[in-house]
Amino acid sequence: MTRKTYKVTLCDGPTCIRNQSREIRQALEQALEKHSLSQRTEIHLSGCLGMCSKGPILIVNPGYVIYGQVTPEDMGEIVESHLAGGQPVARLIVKEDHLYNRFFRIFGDVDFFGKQMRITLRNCGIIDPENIDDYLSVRGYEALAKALTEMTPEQVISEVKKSGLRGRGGAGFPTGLKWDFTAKQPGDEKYVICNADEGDPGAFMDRSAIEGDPHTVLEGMIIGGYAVGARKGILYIRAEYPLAIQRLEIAIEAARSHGLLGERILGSDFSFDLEIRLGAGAFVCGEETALIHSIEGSRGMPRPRPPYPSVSGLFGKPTLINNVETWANIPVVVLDGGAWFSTIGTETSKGTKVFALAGKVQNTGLVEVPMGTTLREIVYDIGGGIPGGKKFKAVQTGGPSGGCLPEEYLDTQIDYESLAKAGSIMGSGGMIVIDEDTCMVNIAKFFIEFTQSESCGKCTPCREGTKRMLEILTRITQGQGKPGDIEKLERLGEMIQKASLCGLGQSAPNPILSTIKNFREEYEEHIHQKKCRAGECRALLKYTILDNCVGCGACKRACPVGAIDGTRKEKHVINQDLCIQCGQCFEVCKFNAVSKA
Amino acid sequence: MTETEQKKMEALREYMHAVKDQPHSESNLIGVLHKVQQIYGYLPREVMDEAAEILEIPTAHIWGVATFYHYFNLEPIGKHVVSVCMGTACYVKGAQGVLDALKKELGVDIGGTTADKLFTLQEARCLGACGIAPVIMVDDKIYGELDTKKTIDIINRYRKADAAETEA
Amino acid sequence: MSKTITITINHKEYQVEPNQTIMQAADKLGFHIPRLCYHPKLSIEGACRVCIVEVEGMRTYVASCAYPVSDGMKIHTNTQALRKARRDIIELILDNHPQDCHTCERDGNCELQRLAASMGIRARHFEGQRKRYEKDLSSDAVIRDPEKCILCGRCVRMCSEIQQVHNLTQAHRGFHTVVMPAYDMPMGESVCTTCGQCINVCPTAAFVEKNYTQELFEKLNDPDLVKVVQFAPSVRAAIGEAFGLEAGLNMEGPLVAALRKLGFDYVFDTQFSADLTIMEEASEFLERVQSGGTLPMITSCSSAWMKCLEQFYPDLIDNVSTCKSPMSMHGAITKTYFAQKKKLDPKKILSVAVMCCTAKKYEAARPELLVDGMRGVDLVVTTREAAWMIKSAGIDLVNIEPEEPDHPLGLSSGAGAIFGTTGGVMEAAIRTAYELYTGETLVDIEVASVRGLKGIKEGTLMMDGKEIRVAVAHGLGNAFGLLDLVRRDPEKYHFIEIMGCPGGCVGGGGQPYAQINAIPLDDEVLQKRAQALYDLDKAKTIRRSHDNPDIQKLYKEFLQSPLSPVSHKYLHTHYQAKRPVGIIPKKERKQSGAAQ
Amino acid sequence: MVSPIDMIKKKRAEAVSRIVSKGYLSTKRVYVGMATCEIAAGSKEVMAVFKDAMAKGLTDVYLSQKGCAGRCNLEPTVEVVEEGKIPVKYGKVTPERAREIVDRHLKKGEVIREWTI
Repeated sequence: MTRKTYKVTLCDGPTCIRNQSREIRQALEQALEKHSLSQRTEIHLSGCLGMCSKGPILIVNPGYVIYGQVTPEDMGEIVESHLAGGQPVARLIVKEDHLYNRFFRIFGDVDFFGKQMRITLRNCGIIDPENIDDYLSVRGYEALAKALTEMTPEQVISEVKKSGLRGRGGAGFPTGLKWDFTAKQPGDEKYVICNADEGDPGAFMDRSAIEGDPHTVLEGMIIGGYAVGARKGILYIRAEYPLAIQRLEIAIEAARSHGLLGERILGSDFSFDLEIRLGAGAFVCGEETALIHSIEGSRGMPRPRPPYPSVSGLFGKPTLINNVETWANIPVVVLDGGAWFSTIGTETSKGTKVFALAGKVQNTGLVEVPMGTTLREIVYDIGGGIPGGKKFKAVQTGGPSGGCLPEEYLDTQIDYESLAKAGSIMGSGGMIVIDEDTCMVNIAKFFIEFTQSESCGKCTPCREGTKRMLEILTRITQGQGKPGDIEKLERLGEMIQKASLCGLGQSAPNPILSTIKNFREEYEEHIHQKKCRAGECRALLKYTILDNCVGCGACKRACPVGAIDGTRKEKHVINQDLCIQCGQCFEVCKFNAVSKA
Repeated sequence: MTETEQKKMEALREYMHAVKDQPHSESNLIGVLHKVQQIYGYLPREVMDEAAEILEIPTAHIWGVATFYHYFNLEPIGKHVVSVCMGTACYVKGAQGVLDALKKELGVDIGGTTADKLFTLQEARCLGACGIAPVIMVDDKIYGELDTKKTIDIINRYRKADAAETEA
Repeated sequence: MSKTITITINHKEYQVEPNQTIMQAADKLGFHIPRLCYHPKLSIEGACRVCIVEVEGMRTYVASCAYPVSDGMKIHTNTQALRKARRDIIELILDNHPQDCHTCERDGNCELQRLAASMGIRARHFEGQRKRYEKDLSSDAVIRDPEKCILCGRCVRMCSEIQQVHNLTQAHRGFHTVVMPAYDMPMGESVCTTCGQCINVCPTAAFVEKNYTQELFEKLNDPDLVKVVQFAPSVRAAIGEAFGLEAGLNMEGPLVAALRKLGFDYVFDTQFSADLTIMEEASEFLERVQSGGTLPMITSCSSAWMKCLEQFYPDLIDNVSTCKSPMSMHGAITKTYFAQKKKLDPKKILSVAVMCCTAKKYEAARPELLVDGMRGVDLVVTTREAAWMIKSAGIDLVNIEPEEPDHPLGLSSGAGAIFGTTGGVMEAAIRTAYELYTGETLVDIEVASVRGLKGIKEGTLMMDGKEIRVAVAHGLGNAFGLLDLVRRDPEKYHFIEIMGCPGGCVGGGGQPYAQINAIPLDDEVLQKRAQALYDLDKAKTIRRSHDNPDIQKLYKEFLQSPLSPVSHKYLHTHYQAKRPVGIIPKKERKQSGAAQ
Repeated sequence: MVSPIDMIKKKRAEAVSRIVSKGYLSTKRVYVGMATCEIAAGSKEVMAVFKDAMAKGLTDVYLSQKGCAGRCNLEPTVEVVEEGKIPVKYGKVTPERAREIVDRHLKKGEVIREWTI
C-alpha cells in the first residue's frame, strides 16, 4: 500500500503538557523515524483544544481522527497502523470525536457553538457533501461495514433500542421499537422510507442536514434496510429542495459506484437500493400514511391507522419510515454503540435535537443541542438574545403543530415530555423567538392559516373546523371579535384535537389553544377593548394627528377614503368613523405628526 | 410547441413507456407530472391525457393528483415566477407587507399571472433563507432583507430588462 | 370458529369475535353508532369522523368504522363529550351546506338531515363562509351539485371501486375540495356512464337524477296527447319502499292503478317488450351460433353498459347484440304498431317510461334510437320520481285497488319479469333459445347458476349435444373483469349478460333511497327485490317469452318474424366508438384502481 | 473472503489518498459554504472569486465547498484552515470581501479580524 502523508496536531495546552505531551512528541518523532516517515509527516503543536479531560490529544489529518489520552507508548502503534498503514487505531480514538470535531472550526465562535453538541450535523459544514471521499475519510460507511461484518439484524435493532433514540419527526415514537415491528413482519418485500418532506414554515433542519452530509442519511437507511430485511429504500423529499435533491443524487450515484448500494453491498449477502421520490407541495405528506399515498402516486391524504405502515405500508407491504434526522443518528448509534448514545440527553429523551432557530433572535440559524438543554440556553446563550433591546415574549416550538411558551417556561428542558407538559411539542425542530412587537393572536392566526391551507380536506374536523377557527381569529384581529369567541375557539380546538383523522388535524389547534392559555389577556384586549398591544393588528390601530402638525396637507391627499380634514397650515384631524387604518397618513407625514396606537 | 419542448416531450414519452411495465408503475405519476411541468411550466391537459393513456391511469385520478399538490400549475404561468416566502421567519419579519406590496404592484392575487404575462405571483412555504428574511424568489434567484420599496425595485428591474429584450 | 374476546362497551362486558371493527361489533350488539362516510361495500375512508368513539387509554377518539376491537378494550359510544364532539362535527358540515332543506330534493330522505336531527342540533355556533359552486346540469341523467356535497367520498369510491368507471375524483384540497370529473368537465361530456350509483350512495342531494316530473305533470294535462306509459320490471319490486313498505313487495297492480290515476291513457308493461327482446336476442344468438357470427354475444339491455362499451371496449362492439333495450323496443312499437292499431298520429303520443334507472334518460335521448325521426320514449322518470309524483298527486299507492296493464303491450311472461335482476335476461334467453334451437321443451326452466349476487356467474347448457357456455356480470366493475377475460380468451363463452348496476336493475340508479337506518344498495334489500321478481315469474302460467300470445300476435300483425327487415328497422340499433374528454381507452383495466 | 470492514477500510485509505492528491496538504484550506441558504445569500459568487484567483495563479490553496454549519444570519461563510493555527471563519462574505481575503489572508497571511465570526 502506498504510504500517505499526514499532518499530526498535538495539543500543547497546559493540561496536555502535564500529561506528557512533550514526551509523546518525542516518541512520535522516533516512531516516524523508524518507519522512514519523518519527511512525509508534518507535526504541529496547537494551543489548548479544549478537550482537557481527554488529553493528551493528538489529531491526524486528513480524516479528523482524534486520539485521546495517548501515552508515549501508543505512538508506535499509531504510526505503524495509521500513518503507515492507513488504519486509525480504534481503541485510542476519542469516542465522542464527532462531538468534538466542531472545535476545529469554531474557534472564536464559542458563544454559538459552545453549548451545542453535534451528532446529526457532525459533518455539516465540515466536509464537502458532493465528495464521497470526504465522507469516507471521516469514518463514513464504517457503521454499515460494522453492521454487515459483525452484527446480525437483531443486534442492530437491539443497539438502536438500547440507544433510546426516538423519532425526530415530532411524535417521538421509540425508533428501535418501530424497527422491531417492521422486522418481525413476515415477507421479503419490505421498504424503508426517509421522510424528507420537511414542511413546517420556518424549519430547514432536514434540508441542511442533507445538503451538508447526504451520505449519513444514506448510510442510516442502508443499515435500516439491513436491520428490517428491506431491499429497497425511498427518499421522499420536497421538490422545493433542488440542491438537496441534487446532492442526494450525487451521493446515491457515488455510493453505488463504491458498492455501498446495489447488489451484495461490500461483498456481503445484503442487497439494497435507494430511489428518490419528489413531493409536490403538500405539508400533510409529512404524515406517514399520506406520504405513502403520495409515493404511490395518489393524492396525499392520510388514512386511519391501524394498520400501521410497519404492518401494511407502501404498496401494502411492511414499511419503516423515519425522518432525516432520525436516520442521520443511526450510523453514530451503530458505530459508537447504543449504550454510549444513551449517555447523552435526559432520562426519557436521548441524544441531541436540531432546531432551526429563527425569529426575533440575534443569531438565527441551525443549532444542535443535547436533550435537556433549556430553552433559555438556546434563546440567550446560543441565540444571543433578542435584538434591538426588545423584550422577550414567547418561544414557539413545533411549528404549526406546536405551542407558544411564555417567559415562565424558559427554563423548560428540551425533551419530549417536558415540552408537552409545558403545552407545546418537540415537533420537527422549528423554534421561533417572539418579542413584544409580535401579537399573539396574530401569530396564532398565522399558524392556523397555514394548517388550514394545508389541510387535505379529508376529515370534517380539520377541513371545516380549522376554517372556522381561522374566521374567528381573523375577526378578532380585525376588531370584530365578540364575547364568546374565545370559548368557541376552545370548544372547536378541543374537538379538532380529539376527533381529527391524522396528526395534522389533531395538532392544528395547538398554537391557538396554547396562546389562549398563556396569553389570554391579549385575546381579551382584542375582543373587548379593541386593542392590540403589539401594534400588529392594523384594524385595531388608532391614527391621530398630533399638535406638531404643520398643515402641509400631505396626509389629506394621501388618505384614500377622505377621512382627513383640515385647512392649509392648520392642524388636520382624522375622522375616526371613516378611517380604514390603512396607514397612508402615517407613511407620508414628514413631521412625525401622525401617531398610531 | 418549440423544438426543445418536442424533444423533451419525446424523452418523457420514452420514460413513461419505460416505467409503465415496472411493478407499481402508477406510483411514477407524480414524477411524470414533475417532468411535464419542467417542460411546459404547467400541466397541459393534452399531456395529462397522454400520460393517462400510456401509464393506464384514469384521467380523473391524474386530475385529482394534479389539483391536490400546490407545486403543480394548472394554467400557463408568466415569464417570471415571483415567490414570496411565507415561512415563519419571513412572516415574523414582515413578509405579509412584501406580499401585499407585490399584490398591489402586480395587480394580481396569489396564483395570478399579470396581464402582460410577465409575472406569476406565488406563495412559498420556506425557501430556506431565514437568515436574510424576508425573502422573495424570482425564478431561481433569491432576494433577501426586503422591504416594500426594495421589492418594487426588483420588479421594476425585471420589467426594464424585459423591455430592453423586447426592443432588441 | 375463532376464540372470542372480551370488550366493554359503555361499562358492560361483551364477548365478541376478534378481527372486526368496533362498529361491526357494536352493530351486532345493538349499538348503532352514528355514521356517514362508511359504506359496507366500499373501502374504509374514516373521513367524516361521525362514528368516533372513545377507547380508554387512547389520546384521541377513534373512528369505529376503521378501528379493530382487541381483547380487554374499553369502549364508550355515548359519553357527553363524544355527543358534543359529534354534534359539533355535524354542525360544521351543516355550516358549509346550503340551508335549503325545505326546497331540497332530498328533504325527508337525507342522511345529513337525519343525523342533524338525531344529534339534537338546536343552534348554530360556527357559521361562516360557505362554498359556492354552480350546479352541473349538462348530463341528461345525473346532476351534480357540489354545494350540497359533504365530501364523504362515497360517490368517488362507488365510481372507482365498484363501478370502476373512474369518472369522479376529489379535486383540489382542504376547504376547496370538490368532487368532479377530470378537468372539471361537465358530467354530460365526461366518461360518466349515467348509471346513477353515485346518487344511490350520496347521503345528500349532491348527486340527483335530472328530474322530469314537472314536465310530465304538464304534459299529462295536455288534452291533445295520448299518454302512454311503460314501467320496468324492477320498479314494481322496489317502489313500495318509497311508501314505507318493506322491501321486496310486488307493487305491480297498485302501480298500474296509480299510473292510470295520474292521467295515463294506456298503462303498458316493459316486461312485454322484455319478451320481445328475448325473441330478437335469442334469435340473433342462434343465428350467430349457426352462421359463425361474432361470439360471444353480449346483451345490450343496460344503457350504462352501452355507454361503457362505446367508451372503453369499442373493440367488442361487434360482440354486442344489436337489439335495442326493452324500453326502446317498447317505445318503437308504441309509436308504430300501437299507433297504427289505434289509428293515432304517433306525433301525438306521449311515450313515458318509469324506470329503475337513470341511464335510461340518457338512452332515450340517443339519436341512434329514433323511430321514423321521433323519439321512441319521450320522457323517462325514475322509480323515485314516479313515487314522488304519485304522492304529490295524492294517490294512495298502499291502499289502492290493484289493476291490470293494458293490451296490446302489457301482457308478459315470467321470463320478462326476471329481466329486472342480474342473470334474468340470460335465464329468459335460455328458455327461448333452447326451444327455438332444439325444438324441444326445456323442462327445468329455473337456471340456478345465473341467479344470485355473485359478481361473475358462469353456467353451461347442452343444446343438441352442443355445449353453450354463458356468463353473467352485474355492476360495471365486475363487467370489466369479465370482458377482460373475453379479450384474452374470446372462445371462453358463447353468451354473456351484462348489467351496469350492482344486482342488475333492482339495484338501479333510480331506485328508492334507503330508508332510515338502512344502507343504500344493501344486499339483503337487493335480494328481496329480486325475489319478488322470481316469485312473479313462478306465479305466472306463461313463463317463456315465445309463449306470450300478445308477442305472437305482434309478430303476426306487424313484425312478421324475429330478425325480419321490419324488426331490424324498429328493434335493432348500432353502436360506435366514442371518446369523451378524460377517457382512457384501456387494454387492461387496473383492478385495484386508484380509489382516492 | 474480505469482510465489509476490511473493504471499507481500504476505501477510506483510497479516499484519503485522493483527497491528499488534490492538494489537501497545501498550507491553506479554504471552505466556502454552499447550502441553499448560503447560495441564497450569495456564496456562489464568493466561490467564483476563489476559483478565479486560483486560475490566475494563487497557489498553495485547497479549495472545497461545505454544507451549512448553521450560522444563517452570518452567511455566506468562508473558512480558512491552516494546520496548527486557529481556523478562521469569515461571515457575511461578499465577492469584494472574498477578493480581499485572497489578497490579504491567503497571499499575505493576514487575518482580517473585523470580518471573523
